[in-house]
Amino acid sequence: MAEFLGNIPFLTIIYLMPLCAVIALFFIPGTNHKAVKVVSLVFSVLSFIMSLLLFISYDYKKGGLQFVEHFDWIPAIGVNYFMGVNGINVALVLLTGIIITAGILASWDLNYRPKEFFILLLMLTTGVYGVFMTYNLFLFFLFYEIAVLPMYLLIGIWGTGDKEYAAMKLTLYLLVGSALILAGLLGIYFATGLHTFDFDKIEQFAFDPTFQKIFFPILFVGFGILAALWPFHTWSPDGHASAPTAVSMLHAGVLMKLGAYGCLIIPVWLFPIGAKFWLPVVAVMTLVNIVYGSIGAVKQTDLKYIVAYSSVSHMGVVLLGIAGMNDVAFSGAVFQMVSHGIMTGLFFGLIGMTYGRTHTRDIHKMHGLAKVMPVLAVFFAMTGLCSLGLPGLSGFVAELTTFVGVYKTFPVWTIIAVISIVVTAFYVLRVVQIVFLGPLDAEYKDLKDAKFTEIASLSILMFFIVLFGVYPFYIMELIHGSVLPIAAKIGGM
Amino acid sequence: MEQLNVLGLAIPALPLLAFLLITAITAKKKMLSAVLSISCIFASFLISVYLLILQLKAGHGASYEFSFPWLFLGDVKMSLGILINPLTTVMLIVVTTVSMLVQIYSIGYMKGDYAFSRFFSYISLFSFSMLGIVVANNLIQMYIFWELVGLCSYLLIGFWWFKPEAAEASKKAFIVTRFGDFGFLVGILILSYITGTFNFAEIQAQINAGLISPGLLTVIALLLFSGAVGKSAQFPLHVWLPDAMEGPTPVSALIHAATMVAAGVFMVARLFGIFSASPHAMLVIAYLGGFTAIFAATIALTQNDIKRVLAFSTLSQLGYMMLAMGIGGYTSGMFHLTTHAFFKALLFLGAGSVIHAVHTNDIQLMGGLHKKMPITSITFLIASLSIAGIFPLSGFWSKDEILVNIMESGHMGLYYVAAATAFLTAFYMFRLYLMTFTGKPRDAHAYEHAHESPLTMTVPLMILAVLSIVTGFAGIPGKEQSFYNFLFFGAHPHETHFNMGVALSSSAIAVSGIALALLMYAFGLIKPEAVKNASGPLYKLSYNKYYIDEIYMFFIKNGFFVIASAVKWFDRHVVDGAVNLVAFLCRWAGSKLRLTVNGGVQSYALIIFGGLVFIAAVFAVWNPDALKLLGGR
Amino acid sequence: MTITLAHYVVLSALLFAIGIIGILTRRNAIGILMSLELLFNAAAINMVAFSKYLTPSEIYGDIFTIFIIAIAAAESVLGLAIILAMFRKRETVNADEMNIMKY
Amino acid sequence: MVETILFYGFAALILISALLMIIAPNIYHSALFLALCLFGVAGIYVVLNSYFLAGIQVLVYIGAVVVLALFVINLTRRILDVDSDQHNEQLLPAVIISGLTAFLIISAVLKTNWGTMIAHRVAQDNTALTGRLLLNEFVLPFEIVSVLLLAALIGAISIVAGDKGAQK
Repeated sequence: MAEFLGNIPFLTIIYLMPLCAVIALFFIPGTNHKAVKVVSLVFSVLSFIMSLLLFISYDYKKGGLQFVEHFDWIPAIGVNYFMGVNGINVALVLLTGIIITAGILASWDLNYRPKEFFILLLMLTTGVYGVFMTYNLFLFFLFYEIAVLPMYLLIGIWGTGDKEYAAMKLTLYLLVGSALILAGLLGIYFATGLHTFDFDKIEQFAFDPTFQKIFFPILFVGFGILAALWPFHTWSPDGHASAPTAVSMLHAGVLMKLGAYGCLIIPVWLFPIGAKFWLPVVAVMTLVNIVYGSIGAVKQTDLKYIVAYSSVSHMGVVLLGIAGMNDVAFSGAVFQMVSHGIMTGLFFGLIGMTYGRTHTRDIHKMHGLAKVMPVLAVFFAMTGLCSLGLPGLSGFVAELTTFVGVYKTFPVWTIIAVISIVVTAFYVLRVVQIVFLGPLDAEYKDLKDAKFTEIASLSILMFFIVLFGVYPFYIMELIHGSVLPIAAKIGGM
Repeated sequence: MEQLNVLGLAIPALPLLAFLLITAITAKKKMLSAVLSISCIFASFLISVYLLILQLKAGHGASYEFSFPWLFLGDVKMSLGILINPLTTVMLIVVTTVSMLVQIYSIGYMKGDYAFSRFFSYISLFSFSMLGIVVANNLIQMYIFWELVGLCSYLLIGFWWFKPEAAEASKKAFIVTRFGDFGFLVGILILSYITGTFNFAEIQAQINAGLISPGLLTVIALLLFSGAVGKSAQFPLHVWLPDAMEGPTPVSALIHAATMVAAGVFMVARLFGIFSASPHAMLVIAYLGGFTAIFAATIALTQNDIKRVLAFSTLSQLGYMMLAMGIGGYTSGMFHLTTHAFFKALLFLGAGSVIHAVHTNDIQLMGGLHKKMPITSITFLIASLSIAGIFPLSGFWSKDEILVNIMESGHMGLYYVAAATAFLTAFYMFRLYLMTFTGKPRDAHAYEHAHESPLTMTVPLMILAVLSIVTGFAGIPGKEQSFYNFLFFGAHPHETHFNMGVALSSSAIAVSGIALALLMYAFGLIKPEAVKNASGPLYKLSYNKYYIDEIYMFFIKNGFFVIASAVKWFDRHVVDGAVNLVAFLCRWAGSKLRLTVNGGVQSYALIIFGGLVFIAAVFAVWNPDALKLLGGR
Repeated sequence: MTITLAHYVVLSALLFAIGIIGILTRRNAIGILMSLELLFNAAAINMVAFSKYLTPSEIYGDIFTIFIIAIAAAESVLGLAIILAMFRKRETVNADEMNIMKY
Repeated sequence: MVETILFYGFAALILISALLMIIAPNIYHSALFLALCLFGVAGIYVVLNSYFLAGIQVLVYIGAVVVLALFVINLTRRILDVDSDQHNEQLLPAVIISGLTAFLIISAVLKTNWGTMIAHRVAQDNTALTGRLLLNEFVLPFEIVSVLLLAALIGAISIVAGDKGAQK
C-alpha cells in the first residue's frame, strides 16, 4: 500500500483538498446555501478519507518520515517544499480530518453568510493540515499563520456574545505567540549557519547549550500560548465562548494541538539541553494548568466556559506529558492531543446543538433535557465520561499513559496532577446532573432531539473515542515509534 | 489448556455481548432483552461452575493465567488477561449467581418500567465489568474494570434520572468513590514504577524477593487500600452507599450489597501479598474495618427506611470483612463475603418485594405483612437469622470464623468491637423484620393493597434462601473438604478449628440481640419511644448518621467551592486582569502618545531634528572614528 | 593664518544651527520659510568650499549651488503662495495655529 | 591676509545678521536681516573666487526671494500682529538641538585630519567654465530645473488664484 501511495503526492493532495473546496466555493453563488455546504462537506470528507488511508498505510514498523515530497523552492535561503509524516503527524492529520468533517456537519444549520464562513473554515483547515505535514520550518510558519489568522474573522463575524473583544484578544495573543515563534525560528536558522530551513538537517545540528537555554523558552512559550499554557490561557475561555460551534470545535480540537505539537517538535526535539534545563519549570506550570483549570471549571455557569476550562486542564496533561521527557510520557501527550481533540470537538458540538435549541448556555437555566433530547444527553454524558478518564474511552488511555510516563520524571507532581481526575469528575457530573437529569423545565418541553446531520457529526467523533479507548494498541505503536527519537535525544543528553 | 483461554474470556464477554445486543438491536423488545441478558449470564454461570469444578479437582495452587497485549510502550507493557485460581472461581460463582438471580427477579420487579431494556443492558454491562475485575490478572485491567463498575453504579443509581434525588445520589456515588480511585491509581503508578510491571504474579515475586522497601510498601498498600475504601464504602468514604439506595432495588441488591461493594474486599484479597507484607497497612485495614463495622451498625439502629437499614448493615458487614482481612483472616474474610453476598442479596430482594407491594420504603408505615406475603417474610427471616449469626445458617459459620481469627490474632479490642457489632446487627435486623412483617398494620391503605410478589420474584428469593442456609456448610471448620482448604493465602491453609467458646458466646450475643428486639418491637415490654427519649442526643446522632454528610457538605461549600470561586475570581481578575492591563496600558500609552501628534508643524520638526541629532550623537559616541570627515583619504 | 576648509565648514555649521533655531521657534510661517533659506545657504557654502578645496580644477560645487538657488527660489515661491492662500482662509500666518490635522 | 580679513568680516556679517533675523520681534526686520545675511554669503562666494555665484546669489536671493517675502509679509501683515510674540515656546529645546548639531559638526571638523587638503585653491574665475558645464554636461538637470521652476510658477498662481475662485 505504502509503495503504491508513495508514487503520488499523497500529502499534498490531502492538504490541497480543502483549498480546492475554497476555490470551488468562489464559483458558487453565496445564496445557494445547500450547494455551499455540500461542496464543503464533500471535500472535507474526501480529505478525511485520505487521512484515514494515510493512517492505515503508514508503516509503523519502519517508522521515521514517510510519504516524503522534497523539492527546491527558494534554494537561496533554504526554503524547500518538504512534506513528510511520521507517526505523530499521521495521528494528528487523522484528527484534523475527523474534526473538520464533524465540524462542517455540525454547522449544517448555519445560515448567515455560509459561503464566506466555509471558505475561511476550509482555509484554516488547509493551514492545519500543512503544519502537521511539513518539515520545512519556513513552510511550517507559513501554514501556522494560515491556520491562525482566519480565526479572527470567524469569531468576529459569526460569534456570539462579546465576540469582538474575544476575537481581538485571541488574535493578539496568538500573534504574540507567532512573533516569538518567528524570532525563534530565525534564531535557529542563523544559529545553524546551514542556510536551510529543512528540519531534518537542522535536527542534526548540535546547538550551543547557551543558545538552547535562551531559545527554548522563547519557542516553548510561543507555541505554548496556542496550547493554553498557564498563565497564557485566558484567550481560550473567552475565545471558545464567543466562537461559533464549528470554530470552537476546530479551535479547541485542532488548533490548540498545533501549539502542543509545535512545543514537542521544535523546542523539545531541537534543544535537548534547553529542554532538560527548562522542562522542570514547565512541568510546574502545566501542573497549575491541570489543577487550576479543573478547579476553575467548577464554579463556571456557562457551558462553554466549563468546557474551555476543562480544555485548559486537559491541555495541561498534554504539556505535562511533553515535560515528562521520556517516550511513554511523549506518547501519552500525543495521544492526549488526539483524544482531547476529538473529545472537545464533541463537547463543543454538543453545546452548540444544545444552545441552538435552548438559546442559553447558562446551566442553571436548563434542567432535565434528557427527557426531550435523549440522544444528545447520551452523547454528552459519554463525552463527559471520556473527559473524566473513564476506561474504555480514549481519555483514560491518554491520561494513564501520560501519568505512567511522567511519574518516572516527576513523581510528586504526577500525584498532584492525578487529583484532577476527582475534580474533573466533580464538575462534569455536576453539569450532566443539572442540565440533563432531573425534572424537565416546562419551557423546553417541545424541543426536538438531534437531527441526522448532527447525529452523523457526533457519531464520527464518538466512534473514534471508543475505538481509541478500547483498542489503543495500533495508534499507540504508531505514536510511540515516532516519539522514540525525541526521547532518545533528550535521554542521551 | 486452550479451552481455558476461551472459557475464561467468555465469562466476561458473554454479558458484554448481551449489553451490545440489547443496546443495538433488542432495545424495543422488552422480554427479548431480558431473556438475552439472563441467558448470557446463565452461560457465564455454567462456565464458572465448570471452572470451579476444575479448580476443586486441581486443588490449591492450581492457577492458570494468560495475557494479550493492550498497550505496549517500550518498557511499559499493559496487557489484558485472565487469571483463574481459587479466589477467582469463588468470586465468579458469587457474582454470576447473584447477578443471574437478580436479573430473574428484575423481570417481575421492573415490569412496566419504560426503560426495561435499558435496565437489562446496564445490568449486563455491570456483570461484564464485575467479572472483568474478578478475572483480572494485572492492576491496569483491574483499574479499568474498577472504574467501569463505578460507571455502572452511576448509571444504575441514576436509573430513574428524572428524580432529582437519584441524579444527586448517582453523582455523589461516583465522585466519592473517585476519591478512593485517586489513591488506587497513584498506588498503581508507584507500584508499576518500582516493579516495572502490572502483573499480580510478577509483583508478588518481587515482594517475596524483598525488592521493595517496607516503608514504601506500606505507602503503596495504603494507597491501593484507599481504592477499596471508596468502592467498599468504608469510613470515611461511606457516605455514598446509603444514598445509592435511590436506585432500583435489584440494583441495590446486586451492586450495592452483594458484588460491587465487595470488590474492595476482593481487591484486598487479590493483592493480599502486598498488604500482608506491610504490618502497618494491615493494622490500618483492621481498625478501619472494625470502626466501620460498629459505626455503621449504630446508625442502622435508628433508620426507618427499609433499604437504608440494609445499606448500613452492608457497610457494617463490609467493615467486618475488612477487619477479617486486616488481621490476616484471608479465608474467613472471603468466606464471609460469599455468605454475605447471598443473604444480603436476599434481604434486599425481599425488601424490594415489600416495596413492590406497599410502595413505600418507610418501615413505620408497614407492619403485619407476614400474612400478605408469606414467602417474602419467611425468606427474609432466614436471611435475618443468617446475618445475625444463628446456628446453623451460613452467617454463623463465617462470622464465627472471623471472630476466632481475631481472637487468635490477639487484638482483643477488635474482638470486643466485632462482638458488639454482632449484637447490634442481630438487634437492628430483627427490629427491621418485626416492624415490617409482624404486629399490626400501621398504614391500612398500604396494607390493603399489599400482595405477594409474582413467581419471577419469589423464586430467586427461595433460591437465595437455600443458598443462605447451605453455603455455611462449605466452611465448617476442621472439615477436610472445606472452603478453608480450597481458598487460602500462602503455601498452607490456615489451621481452623471449631472454638466452642467463641461459638457459644457469639450465639449468645446474637440471641440476646434478637431477644431485645423482640422485647421492644414484638411484645412491647420496652417502649422504643422511651429508649429514644432516654438516649436523647445519641439517638439524634445515630439517626442523622453522625452528621457526616453535613460535615462534608460544610467542607465542600466552605472549602472546595470557596477555592473554586477564588480560582474563578483569580482567573477573571488577576490573570485575565493582567492581560487586560497590558491592553489597557497600550491604549493608555496610545492616548497619551497621540497628543504628540498635535498638528503643529514645528513640534514635528523638533522631534524629527531631535531624533536625527540624537541618533547621530549616539552613533558618534559609539564609534568616534565615524566623525572623521575624510576618513577614506 | 590662512583660511582653511575647516573655517568654512564651521561657518556653515553655525549658520545651519541658527537656521534650525529659526525654523523651530518662529511662529510666523514666513519666518520659518526664511529660516529655511539659511539652511540652504549653509549647505551651499559647504558645497562651494569643498569643491574649491578638494577638487580645485572642477567646479561641480558651483554648479550644484546654482541648482540649489534655483530650487530654493521655486520652493520659496510655492511656500509663500501657500502661506498666502492659507492666510486668506484662516486669517493667520502663524504656524502653530495651523494645527487642524491633529490626533 | 586680505582673504582672512574678508572671510572673518563676511562670516561675522552672516552670523550676526542671521541671529538678528531669527530673534527680531518684527517679521519685517527679519526679512531685511535675511537680505543682509544672504549678502554676506555672496561675499563668502567672492572670497572663494566664485564671482558668478555671488552674482546669482545677490540677484536671485536678495532680488527675488527676499523681495517676494517682503511682498507676502505686506500682504499678510496686520497691524495687530506687530506686537504679538513672534516666537513659540520651543526655544530651549531648539537651542539645545541646534547647539548639539553644531557641536557634532564642529567636533567632526576638529577630529578630521585635514592633512594637505587645506590650501590647494586655484584662484581663477570660472564663469565661462560654469556656462559650458551647464549647457553640456549638466544640460539635463538644467532643463529639469527650468521645468521645475515653470511648474512652481504655475503652481503658485493656481494656489493663490484657485483659492480666490473658490471664495466666489
